[in-house]
Amino acid sequence: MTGFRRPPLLLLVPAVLGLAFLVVPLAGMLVRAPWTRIVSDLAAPGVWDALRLSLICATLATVLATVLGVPLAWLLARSDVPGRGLIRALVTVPLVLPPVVGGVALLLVLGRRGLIGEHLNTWFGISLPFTTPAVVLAEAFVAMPFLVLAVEGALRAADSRYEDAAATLGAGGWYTFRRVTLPLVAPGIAAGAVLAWARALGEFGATITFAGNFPGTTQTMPIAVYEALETDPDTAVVLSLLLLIVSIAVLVALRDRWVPTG
Amino acid sequence: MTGFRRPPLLLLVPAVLGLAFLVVPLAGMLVRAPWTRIVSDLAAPGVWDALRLSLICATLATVLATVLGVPLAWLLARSDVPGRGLIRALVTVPLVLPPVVGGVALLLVLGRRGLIGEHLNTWFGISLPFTTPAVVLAEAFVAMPFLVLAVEGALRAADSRYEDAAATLGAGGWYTFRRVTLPLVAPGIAAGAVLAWARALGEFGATITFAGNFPGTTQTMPIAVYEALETDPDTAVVLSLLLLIVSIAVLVALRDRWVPTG
Amino acid sequence: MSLDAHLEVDRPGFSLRLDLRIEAGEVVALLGPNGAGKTTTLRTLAGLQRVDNGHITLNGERLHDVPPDRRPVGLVFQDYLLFPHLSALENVAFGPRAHGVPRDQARTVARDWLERVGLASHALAKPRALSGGQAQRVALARALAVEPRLLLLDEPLAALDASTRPEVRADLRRHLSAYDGVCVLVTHDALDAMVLADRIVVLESGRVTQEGTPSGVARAPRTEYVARLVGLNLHRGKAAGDRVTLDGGGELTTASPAHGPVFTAFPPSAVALYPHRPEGSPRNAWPVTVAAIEQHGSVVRVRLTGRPSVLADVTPGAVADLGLIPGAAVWAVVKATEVHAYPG
Amino acid sequence: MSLDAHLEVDRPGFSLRLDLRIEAGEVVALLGPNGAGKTTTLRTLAGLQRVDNGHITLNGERLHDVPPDRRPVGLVFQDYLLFPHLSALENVAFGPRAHGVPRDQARTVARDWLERVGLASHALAKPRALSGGQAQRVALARALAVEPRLLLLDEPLAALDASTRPEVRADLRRHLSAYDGVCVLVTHDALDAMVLADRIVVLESGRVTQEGTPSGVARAPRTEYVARLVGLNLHRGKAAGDRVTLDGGGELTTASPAHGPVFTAFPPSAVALYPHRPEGSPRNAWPVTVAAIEQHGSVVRVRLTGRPSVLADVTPGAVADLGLIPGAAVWAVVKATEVHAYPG
Amino acid sequence: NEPGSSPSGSPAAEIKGTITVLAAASLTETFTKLGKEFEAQYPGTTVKLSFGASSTLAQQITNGAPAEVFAAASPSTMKQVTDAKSASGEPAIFVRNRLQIAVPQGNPAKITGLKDFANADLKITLCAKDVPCGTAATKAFDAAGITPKPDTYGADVKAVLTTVRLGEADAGMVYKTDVIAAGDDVDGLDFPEADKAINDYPIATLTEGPNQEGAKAFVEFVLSAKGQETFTAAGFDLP
Ligand SMILES: Nc1ncnc2c1ncn2[C@@H]1O[C@H](COP(=O)(O)OP(=O)(O)OP(=O)(O)O)[C@@H](O)[C@H]1O
Ligand SMILES: Nc1ncnc2c1ncn2[C@@H]1O[C@H](COP(=O)(O)OP(=O)(O)OP(=O)(O)O)[C@@H](O)[C@H]1O
Ligand code: MOO
Ligand SMILES: [Mg+2]
Ligand SMILES: [Mg+2]
Repeated sequence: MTGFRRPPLLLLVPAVLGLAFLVVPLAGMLVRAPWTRIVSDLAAPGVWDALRLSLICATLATVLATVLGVPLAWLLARSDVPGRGLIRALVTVPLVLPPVVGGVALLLVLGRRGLIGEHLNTWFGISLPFTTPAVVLAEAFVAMPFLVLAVEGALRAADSRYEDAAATLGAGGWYTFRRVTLPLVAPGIAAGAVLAWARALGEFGATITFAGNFPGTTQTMPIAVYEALETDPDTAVVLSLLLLIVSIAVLVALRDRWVPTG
Repeated sequence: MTGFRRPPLLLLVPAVLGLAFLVVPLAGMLVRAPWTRIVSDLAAPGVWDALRLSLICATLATVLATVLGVPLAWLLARSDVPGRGLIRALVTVPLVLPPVVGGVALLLVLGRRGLIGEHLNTWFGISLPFTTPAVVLAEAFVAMPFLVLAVEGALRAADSRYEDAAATLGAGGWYTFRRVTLPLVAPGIAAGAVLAWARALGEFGATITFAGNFPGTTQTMPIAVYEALETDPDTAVVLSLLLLIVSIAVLVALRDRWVPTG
Repeated sequence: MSLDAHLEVDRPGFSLRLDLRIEAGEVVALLGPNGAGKTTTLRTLAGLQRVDNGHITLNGERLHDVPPDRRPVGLVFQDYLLFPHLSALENVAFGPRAHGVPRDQARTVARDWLERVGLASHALAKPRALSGGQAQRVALARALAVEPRLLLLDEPLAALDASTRPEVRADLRRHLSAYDGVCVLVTHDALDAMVLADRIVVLESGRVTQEGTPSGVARAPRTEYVARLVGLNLHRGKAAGDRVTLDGGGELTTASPAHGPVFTAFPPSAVALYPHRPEGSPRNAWPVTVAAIEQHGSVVRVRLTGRPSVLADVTPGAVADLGLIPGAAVWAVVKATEVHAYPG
Repeated sequence: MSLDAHLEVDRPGFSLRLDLRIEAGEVVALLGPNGAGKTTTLRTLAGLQRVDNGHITLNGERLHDVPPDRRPVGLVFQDYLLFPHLSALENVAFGPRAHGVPRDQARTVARDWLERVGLASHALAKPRALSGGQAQRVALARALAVEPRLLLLDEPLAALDASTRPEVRADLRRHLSAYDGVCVLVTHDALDAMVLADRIVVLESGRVTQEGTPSGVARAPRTEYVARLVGLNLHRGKAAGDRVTLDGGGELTTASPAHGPVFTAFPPSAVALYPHRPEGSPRNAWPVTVAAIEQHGSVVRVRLTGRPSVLADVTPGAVADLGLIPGAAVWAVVKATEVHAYPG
Repeated sequence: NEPGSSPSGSPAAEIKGTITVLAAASLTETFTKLGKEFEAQYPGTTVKLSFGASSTLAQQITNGAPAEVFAAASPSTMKQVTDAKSASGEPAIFVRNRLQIAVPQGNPAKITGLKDFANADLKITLCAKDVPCGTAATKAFDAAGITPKPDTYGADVKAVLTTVRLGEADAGMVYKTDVIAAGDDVDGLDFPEADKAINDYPIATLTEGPNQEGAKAFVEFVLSAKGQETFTAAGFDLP
């Protein structure tokens, strides 16, 4: 809006390099993709089921991560609970854990013989592993830290005195959070949700370990890609490109919603 | 600082649930860990090499991702380059791409027969794949989007009028960026860097594909975990716990630096 | 309804010690130089700043351990702090909404208040699209819309332009005189304080240095700051009958004999300037040097150094006749009847 | 050095059309009601706001397509915009540093400026730990420290307290009279404008409505806004000799005969009030009703409606004697010699 | 298939330097042992072992990984390498792996044979159809005329094993070597149709590797009697 200013070269050069670094490998895939076989690869059974399941589960996982993660971020940024430094570090656990191990950990807790899963099973007859909800849980587990840390960063960068102003107008904690804090950090939450959604969409290790791999109920695109890789790497590239293009299309379409103009 | 206010229950409950969701699986691992064998497992050859390599490579990857990613985030948040929506979506590519496929894409570009790697090889005799620098590149490729999106969110939440003020004081784009923008969004950058570091530390698929699995030069902890998983799952759990504890320790120790107080 | 507060706040390099007792319906103006602790006082009363020691009681009810959102308080912030994502209307409606008023009703209330501050036409503008003065008026409307029992105004008129200001001031005055709560008003403007307040509390470096009715304070300032604020020459001294020996050097004769430590005060307009020592009735005459000259509308204010140093208001004609330029030596003359002396 | 600017800015609901020609060393005060476009003008001159049409030339050099950081401009923002992460000293040193001055030297310059605005002791404080007035003074020092050729001040004294304000104003005045660049000063305060400016430009709703020397503008206001600002009663009418038929109803006799459209102006102090129609010399006498009463220091300002409506300044004694309360009917009387008429 | 070009008993003089071996993850223990023995037999050599999923390793090789030897867990992954002309000789089958039914310790679901895999009430896990152990399992079920009702397909044999180890599945189809490696946590049940579903492990030297002499010597060593002894001890069948 203020116009006139050109991006300084010292920023432009690394920015373009960074973008190239992220995008050129994609270009490499496009160049080497087996274009002649694309149609037959995409017509293979299960591809579209896997894509649909991926999109649905990633979206549900993002919703779950947002509902639990934004309050957690708020707790880290705004309250003075003791041991915040440790809590923040613990939040990063699922990031550092190799995803397969994360899946094992989830099984240890929520599996048939897991700490909690055992009771879920005997009391309610609920068995989570190898079900679609397990896919959502596994993806949310892996994706939530991204959301929490991104939102916490945005909360810290925002001016907390608006919350003071809300308090003097009689707004309690929850009302202030909903009407003031949340809209103020909306760009940060949007960024965090995109991170979480994208990460959930690409999740493989935790999902296959905790939720398994069954076409139609738990086989997501990355799992289908992995399977294809085993026999025919070219098909794996085609499936990956499909996943990419769909996710890019979704993100571009959402743009106007998740990037508040202003 | 303003004291008095208690976190509202509507925030506290989901925050605690969220934290439990992230932390309880870790507890599950701790409960089931083979405590009696820990000492011998940790004394196995290569464990500490892998840990050191992991820490070094993740740190270098974070530095690379920060150097390239912060300018890219700035470009997305502050400039009006055409097609920003598309660029932002493209940045998420490495998130969505199953990591193994990401590794394949890197090989297609930087491999000895890759689009760029071919020339690197014939002109300079440089071959990147299966070297320690390849580990750094693979980790940076996967981790950078986290940093870019987190920093972009923080930039959008920050008040851009301070940059106006800097301009009227004669500060050019770069000086303004360095002295005003950067410090203002420091919490966001810190959060992004932590995300990137943790993600790089846990990276497996892209690394093993692009950099291979050579003890001492490219075998990071997640790869060592993978190998252990093949022969002895309990050792894998021990190694994962080691990785976790070290990373939590690092994050807690850094706390005072990456979370500006006040 | 009445406020009884004892506040102690300690910060590195600053400490606040303040006792405030305000009756229902009374408006107290808090005056003081920059950094005196005025904003700190308001934030403390609103519960946004912890009190290190002390208490706040409103109408017998302990307020100091009540969280800010439960205090029946309205606060206009010095820098407005309008919610940037809400329109002017939604900003004003925020308080009523937070108190549970249904949306439509809250909007009606808000529209009403915007009307009163003359901004009905900007109801849908976001704060970024408001000018400074417009923003301040919205902030005022926002605080008033919750009908607080303790109203705290931090320089509520500072950004208003000269044409709106009298109207908004008159409006605020009308509102405040109908208001049966307690009001604390921070201002730098003597006129605002005179027009709006029933009582003035002067705060300097975190301590009360003077307190009283507007006219009392204006007539008998007890500190340099207050004297400047109300435009009087103020000197402290020791009286022996009608002679006052000034602490800063010099002597003055007054028409109100006293004994012991006193303040003397007289307006700049009471100071006459002569090129030589004048003969005649005025009992106070002493040599001074012109330090600075400022045109104030139709009068010229001359800053004079001497024993004592004083301000004098003269006509532009006198400036030309006397050749008043910085450095010029003249005589200052004040009639004893103009010098007001009161116990110090 | 001189500024020549033609600015056109269009926004929904607001448009600015402004021609500014300012000589080197001249200080122009931009006055106007809230939302008139004063801040917009300064932002445009600084390059922070795009001009939809027009040009800006400083000393013959085209400025309008130069990015803001290359313009030799200093701007004090209405809400200060001090960098929150830098201390007061670093804020002031920021400009010199950005211009390539070595760190130590920049700090010396900054310390010097902080000294001048009386904040040397707060050099290491962060903006959050500064009071409103302290922040404004730091912002002033920050803008001055780059020694700009075009100095833009957006209400630079608004948050200053009554005791610092005259000093900072005098300091600013000294600085500005030694300053050989171009200065545009936005203010709401008539006194600031009178003291500091060589010329006044009045902006209302994005258009210039009056322009002239401070005394010229003060003596002969041409709009309601200016009249209120300088405290005059202003009416527009048609003159036929010494009789002026007012556009808003009523008639006035003036001592300065004219013909055709005129403005008439007289100060509130020239209005006398009587319980009944007085006999005697004053030629202007008409019935009015008391609308509002305000105590201003030692005088009482009475707002009267009638044909014409006027303001009158009277003594508190008169208020009691006449029983002036809102709604009371009295007669307003003005001597013809007090009524100044000038072509409108 | 021409390992004899360097005489097996010849002096170690020509066999030296580093030999990089890319091997399927399921060969981790056996190849680690063989590497040490090879180094002992040919002083001056260093065997650099790199383990990963066969498909990952194949990707690395076709993209120019500087390695001398590739030992894959399935002919199809080896085929990716030979199709890309990255193998310098014909691949040789050096071991075979036989399927076993894996059940959690103590066999809580009382699995007896292949027919239990058709019981929809049990939690059953198999390898994905296209990975080696999945292909083999399909063959076995076809031979037995049984249609299995799995609840999940593991991405590889390790995923299947993990599921069984943790008791999440009542039975899974894995390799005998995996059951042995898993120790006490998992019990293995043999079944007759396993004979019809043997999986071959091919090994080949690679064109990219600079140490062709060393590569050939290592492949020969793997195929030697001493090498084969190591494999049988780990539960592999010989070709
Ligand atoms: N957050 C803070 N941390 C530390 N010191 C502070 C803080 N806020 C204000 N101060 C200091 O406390 C003192 C009182 O500040 P306060 O804002 O109450 O002054 P004020 O009377 O409102 O002044 P002004 O008229 O300029 O607004 C000042 O010296 C100021 O520098
Ligand atoms: N960013 C913006 N977008 C749209 N409209 C704006 C924006 N900023 C200001 N305006 C509008 O433009 C007009 C001029 O605003 P400006 O800030 O220039 O007024 P001003 O003369 O400085 O007033 P004040 O004395 O209150 O500061 C106002 O009507 C305001 O509502
Ligand atoms: O190459 Mo594997 O890991 O036995 O499928
Ligand atoms: Mg203040
Ligand atoms: Mg303005």
